[in-house]
Amino acid sequence: MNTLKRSTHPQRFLSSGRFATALLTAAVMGASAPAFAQDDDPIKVGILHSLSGTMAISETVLKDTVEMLIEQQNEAGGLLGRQLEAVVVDPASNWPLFAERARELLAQEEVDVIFGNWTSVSRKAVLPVVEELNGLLFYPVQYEGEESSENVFYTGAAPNQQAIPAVEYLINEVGIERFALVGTDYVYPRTTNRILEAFLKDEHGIAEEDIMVNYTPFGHSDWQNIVAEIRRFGEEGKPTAVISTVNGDANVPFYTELSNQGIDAADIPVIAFSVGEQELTGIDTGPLVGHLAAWNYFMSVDNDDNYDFIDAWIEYTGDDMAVTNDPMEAHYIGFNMWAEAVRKAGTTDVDTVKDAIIGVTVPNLSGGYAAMMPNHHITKPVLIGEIQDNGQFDIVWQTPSTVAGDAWSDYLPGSRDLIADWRKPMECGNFNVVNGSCGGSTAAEEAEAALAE
Amino acid sequence: MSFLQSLTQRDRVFDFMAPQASPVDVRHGPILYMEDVTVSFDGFKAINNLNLTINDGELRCIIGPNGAGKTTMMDIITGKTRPTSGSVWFGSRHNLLHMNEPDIASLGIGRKFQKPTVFEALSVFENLELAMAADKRIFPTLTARMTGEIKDRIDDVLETIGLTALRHQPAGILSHGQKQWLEIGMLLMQRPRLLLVDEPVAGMTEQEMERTAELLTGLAGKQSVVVVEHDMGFVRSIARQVTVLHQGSVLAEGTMDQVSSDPKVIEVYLGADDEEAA
Amino acid sequence: MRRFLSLALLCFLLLGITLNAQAQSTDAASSSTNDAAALELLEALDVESYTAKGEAITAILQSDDERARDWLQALLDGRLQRTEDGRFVLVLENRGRDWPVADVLTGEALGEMSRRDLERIGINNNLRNQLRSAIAVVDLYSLNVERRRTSAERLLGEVDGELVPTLDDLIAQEEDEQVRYRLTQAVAIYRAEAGEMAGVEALDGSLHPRSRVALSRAANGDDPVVANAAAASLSGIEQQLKINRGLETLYFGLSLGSVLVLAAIGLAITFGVMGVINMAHGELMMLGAYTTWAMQQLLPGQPGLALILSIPAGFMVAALAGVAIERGVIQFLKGRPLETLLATFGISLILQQLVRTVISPLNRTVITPEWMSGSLVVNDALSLTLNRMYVLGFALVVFAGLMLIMRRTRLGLEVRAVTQNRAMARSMGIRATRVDIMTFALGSGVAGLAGVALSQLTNVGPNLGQNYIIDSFMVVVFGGVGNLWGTLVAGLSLGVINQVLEPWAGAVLAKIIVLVFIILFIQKRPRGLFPQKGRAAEG
Amino acid sequence: MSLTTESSTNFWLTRPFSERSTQIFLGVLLAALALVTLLHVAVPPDNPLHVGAYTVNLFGKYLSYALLAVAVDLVWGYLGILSLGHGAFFAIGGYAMGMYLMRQIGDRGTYGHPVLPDFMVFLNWDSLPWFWHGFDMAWFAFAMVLLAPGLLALVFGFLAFRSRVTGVYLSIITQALTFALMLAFFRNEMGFGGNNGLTDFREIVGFDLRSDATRLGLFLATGVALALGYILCRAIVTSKLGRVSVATRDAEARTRFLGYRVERFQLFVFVVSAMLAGLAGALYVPQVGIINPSEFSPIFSIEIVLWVALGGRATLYGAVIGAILVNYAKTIFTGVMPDAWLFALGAMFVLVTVFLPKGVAGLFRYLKRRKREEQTTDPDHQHTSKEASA
Repeated sequence: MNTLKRSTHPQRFLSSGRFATALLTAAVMGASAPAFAQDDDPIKVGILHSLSGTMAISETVLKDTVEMLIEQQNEAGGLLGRQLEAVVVDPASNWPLFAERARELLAQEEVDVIFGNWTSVSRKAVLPVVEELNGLLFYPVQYEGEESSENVFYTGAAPNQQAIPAVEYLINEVGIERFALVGTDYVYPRTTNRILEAFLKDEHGIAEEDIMVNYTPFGHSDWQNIVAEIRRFGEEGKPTAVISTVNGDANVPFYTELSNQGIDAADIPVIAFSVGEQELTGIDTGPLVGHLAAWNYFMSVDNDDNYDFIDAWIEYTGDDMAVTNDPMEAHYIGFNMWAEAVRKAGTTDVDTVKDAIIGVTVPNLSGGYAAMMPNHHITKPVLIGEIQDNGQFDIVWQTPSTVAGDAWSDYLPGSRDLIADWRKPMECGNFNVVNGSCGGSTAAEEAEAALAE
Repeated sequence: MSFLQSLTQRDRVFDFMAPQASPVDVRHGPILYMEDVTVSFDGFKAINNLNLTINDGELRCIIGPNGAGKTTMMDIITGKTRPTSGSVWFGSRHNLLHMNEPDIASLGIGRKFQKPTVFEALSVFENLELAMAADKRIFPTLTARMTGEIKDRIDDVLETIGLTALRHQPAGILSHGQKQWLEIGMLLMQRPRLLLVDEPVAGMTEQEMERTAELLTGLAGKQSVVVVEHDMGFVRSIARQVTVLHQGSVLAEGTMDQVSSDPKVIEVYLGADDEEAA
Repeated sequence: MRRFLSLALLCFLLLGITLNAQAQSTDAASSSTNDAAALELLEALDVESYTAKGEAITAILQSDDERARDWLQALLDGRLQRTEDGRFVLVLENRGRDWPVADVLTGEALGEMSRRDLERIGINNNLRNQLRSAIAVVDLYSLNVERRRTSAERLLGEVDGELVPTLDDLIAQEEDEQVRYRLTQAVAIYRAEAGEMAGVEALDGSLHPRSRVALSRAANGDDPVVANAAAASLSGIEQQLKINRGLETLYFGLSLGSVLVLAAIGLAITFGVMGVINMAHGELMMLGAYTTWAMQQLLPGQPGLALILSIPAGFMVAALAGVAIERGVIQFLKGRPLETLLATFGISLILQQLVRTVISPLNRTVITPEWMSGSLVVNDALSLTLNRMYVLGFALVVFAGLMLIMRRTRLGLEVRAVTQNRAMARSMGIRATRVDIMTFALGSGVAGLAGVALSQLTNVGPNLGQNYIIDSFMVVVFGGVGNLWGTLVAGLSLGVINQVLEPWAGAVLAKIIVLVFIILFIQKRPRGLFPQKGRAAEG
Repeated sequence: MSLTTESSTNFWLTRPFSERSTQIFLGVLLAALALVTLLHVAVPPDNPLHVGAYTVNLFGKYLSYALLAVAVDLVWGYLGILSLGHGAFFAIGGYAMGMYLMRQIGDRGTYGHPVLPDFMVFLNWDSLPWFWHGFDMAWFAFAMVLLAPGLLALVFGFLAFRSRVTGVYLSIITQALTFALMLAFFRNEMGFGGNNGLTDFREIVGFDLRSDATRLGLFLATGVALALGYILCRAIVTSKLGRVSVATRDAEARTRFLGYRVERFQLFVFVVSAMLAGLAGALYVPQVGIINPSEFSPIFSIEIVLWVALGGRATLYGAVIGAILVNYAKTIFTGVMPDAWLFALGAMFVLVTVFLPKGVAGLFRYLKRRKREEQTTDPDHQHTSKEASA
């Protein structure tokens, strides 16, 4: 385990030491890892999660998860007869630093795959680098969709794997007629709420005045007014629910205010897309019992694979109270998929693995299977859980089968006609089915240029 | 750049902001005229119905016990403090109450502070250079070059204040007396019409005091000088006209002899301060 | 939902009198004989379908087993579980991997069981509502007034025609004023919705949202007389609501303001008195909050006592940290205020990372004691949240305490002397160094107190301090450095301004507007609301 | 050969070239640029001396930070204004550049819209907001890189200096400024892409941003901008205006009584500094590939001040040293021991302010003076702004 804890290879220390001697001899930094990678060299797995700064709170456990998975894989004999080695860097919750670190991982360390990122903005920052240097990135967090890159595999939920089923549940099973969409002001809530608004109006005929939308800044701590507004919104005689895309730190004061203003899960249930077991460890869950969350995995899933995973995690962290959550499962799936694809391809070569991984199916932790789709999203079950007083979720509903992730939402005018398929011959992340061309990719332009000549 | 220049120089964009550059008009009498000036801080009247007239070319000494309002009076003249009521005129054309410090300074009122204030990080030479009467707007200042003429003038003043040898030293290392001299030198460079000198000889030796007295009396006639001083010996040595301030208003005015025999003055001031004066 | 309630109540009424009587005869002699029947009732709960579970709940309700309420409560709390061998158990504590359990039927403790071996009888929000109603129905006949009140309140808007006569009977029997009022209202809501004049009249002036819904339905009814009366009542109610909403916004503002005051007042001391720009102030608050958490860990099960004890403890911890900062760093930076800013900023980074490394990067759970949760109901449209009311009160007490220290104690006198003229104070025999230490400790300690209060409102985590530091500086600068009254007025008024703006500008814009307002205000009054005047201030 | 005021008879902009410190600085900078270029282009990639594209990129980023630090040192070191909001000017310059780069994407965005950037399509905007017009033209965008931060500094400075907001108050309201802007830019309604900011840039004035040659070009451009910015700042501080600034810093009232309109000098220097910060931001953005509101965060602005403090205030070259040193340390630390990075940074803040108040540059000068004192018996003194040019 110690060998894995940090990237411990002499190259880094050597080069940094020499650099420090003088700015001008900095050229040494260019001394990159040897190009003559031999078969007994370890396979390098890059981990790009913030270990300091505001995102450390969520991302540190993901780093540990990947390290644990690597350790397990090595105990099982490694991959292709080679050992795996973790290369950990800290992008410190700083988005430009994410791009810089990704470049370091790919150009300097020459890692074979990267597991990383949490926020959308960090993924957006890393995306051009990963595409330019042809890397592999596994992104484990639920996100707003509207993206499909050749080099990125999205193992978290797209909006149709979380938000839409959750709303279906509220309408069909709970009988909700009025919706307050409350979110932090950034891209994920904005997009999700736009999709939900369109979905509610088009598919369920919910009237404009029965939808309330509200955005707050990051880390918002004074919820008095907004909660009062929600309370009044819910007093109009129709069953009302709150759909919360409130992010991270703002949740505790939000829920505290809800319970203090006497809003009970039975009166106005709140369904959250960003609150998982990890977040609940920081909240006094007593007053929250019955509020909901929609995820693709809960720690409380009653399944032996899951119990094994939890036990391994508890053992790895040495903390009896350690919890698991959805993005961890996503890494679990992503890691196994990658390992399977490497095994199938017989090499870690990026292009080969990229082709081989489409269609790979591995077990998930909730008793089913996850398959990698041609649009680089995976199939997932959608679970709805109710918060219990022990910080766990009680699963009250789940989709009868798994749902395939949709990169381009059917409920947004701009993306309705787009699909992604990275198999030959299409090989396009934003194919426009109406005009039959690959939307904004440079491929179309190059083809045009070629024709003109 | 010229666009920016015009933006940063408000006086060129807005006519009404142009400084009143007209010369001081002293044809109709005094150079400084203060009438019924009152300043109060939270009800405490630091200056109370003060009336004061300084004639062109006059050397006037102002004395008074601590808290008499001497420094506040200077603050008013130089635009640092705004009086609660009253009027202050420079010549018969310039109402000082409508102007700010740099405007007043460029009109020709120079001030030496009670506590010597020089630019400690700059050299003695540079201190004098900055004080020199010149175009003090931004771009002329930015593009200013050193000419032989300027250098000669600074050299002259350095000679006068006896700091030629220390010209390249930072002003911060000067002794207290040297700083006093440097500040007087800066006043000379400014070529003001009216000099306000607050305690010029504090911390000086006997000889230095003599030279200062010489310098100040030499200035009178060409320029008007107002000296605030505690040192009675020094005042006696230079004074022609003395004004005694007490509790923010004029207690007595006249020659040193007249004033020092005034029973009111003796009562509030001289009697108590005799020892110190000697 | 409503149908279920009526149904349940009707069923229940058939047994009601017996149960009521049974509840009065406290000894439960017949219970053990019914175990077989009880097991059957519980067995019916362990099915897939939530509809079937609903029926099972009704069945339990209809049984005359006096343990029914406990079962339903356990089911509601998710503590009714089943072991692998089919036994029904009550989970006593459900944290960790192994949970202590007791037998549901006998109440006998069964030791600890692994969570792998237990299966929960799941419920969803529908069932949760059903259970609450069921418990409410039982409770309507309870001897406990509190329970009767809660259950009567649940009936608002849930009454239907068949229930009315029964409720009228109950109203006649009821002794408690509040319960009677609620029941009357519940009946009136039903009548108003049915278009009866009596109902509309009874609801006149009622601020309860359900009454408003009923009245607006009546106002759209067929009978013009009733509709007009309802409309008139409604407009009166709307007026009332507006006033209440204004009061509510004021309360929100004062509450936010009190948080700002608490966060800023320690800073006002260190900044105003010593001229130290303490960027680590937020982290000192964080220490206070973590002290509360640690206290609650030390005294499990006594969150209230822990909270009270953490007031002195939080003060001490932060004050000691303050002394360390003063001795370790700030004393070397006398007279260089802007550099204290940089150095203390460094300290704040270190403290944050220290907490992350030593404790955890994750937020910690601080429990709100019973007496601080919920709200104080003024009327049906206005209730004031208790935790914030305590914080508001706490802020005022802290402020008053500080004023006392500054005005009435030797320390305060010395502090004021040092503020006004350091050299003079020193020459008069005041040990300025000691005063510095005490002042900094005091300011830091108050930050710790603010942290204790904040632990009841927001996250206790490594970022706690950062979220408040800028706001605190704004408050101090806006109020005027070195003036405690200024800080109080500035904090409260900024809080109110923010909350007044928020409903129409949105949370983000409101905050931006407040910041721009402060920037412009400082242009007008460069030394804040209450500047220090005179010569000393200009130095 | 030190430059004295008396010999400053030549044209103000060329004056710095006769200073020893500027000569050394420019020499080192140009040599470094040439060396990196040579090692990148001429040395084959498998040679250990080869400088990779990653490193060139990294150096480019450091250099833009260095320019930013020079801008901060100009106002803090020479004017005595501790701005805790210079990150705002940096970010605005960056956004101006980012908007240009966004418009350059054209219809190559994911939605293929010819005019609207992806995030606007995403949020269902149907037309370009007015302030986005013109940014498709390079000259306009590059002018805005300087003008937008300059204008903000002008308005803000005009208000602040006119009413003589000084010291701590000024620092706090600059902080309020950048904090308010951060919140504003986070809002998606503002039309700057909210939290995600601007990304996915393709090309700059016709050059592919994903090619190594462009990266080298940007690195060199940043180096040249740093050199020019440095010369401009040196020219300002060695002019009489620079001495008025120092006079203002040390005795504002006295300067007023000499007839200088202090607030205008402050405003002038502040605006120049803001424009330099904007330029730094504009060079930073294409190299890191993203601009997002976190550049407005008050923490970042405080960090810039630390770079200057560490390098040595009121020297300009110290700011450059500080910026490169701290950021290099950050690169190393966050890679080798991520948990310790904040400890190291925090300790740096404390140790530098307590033990090295004059920074690394102060250390240089101390050592130099020690050496000289061994030969002569010059009196020791504290205030050595003249020696900055020594």
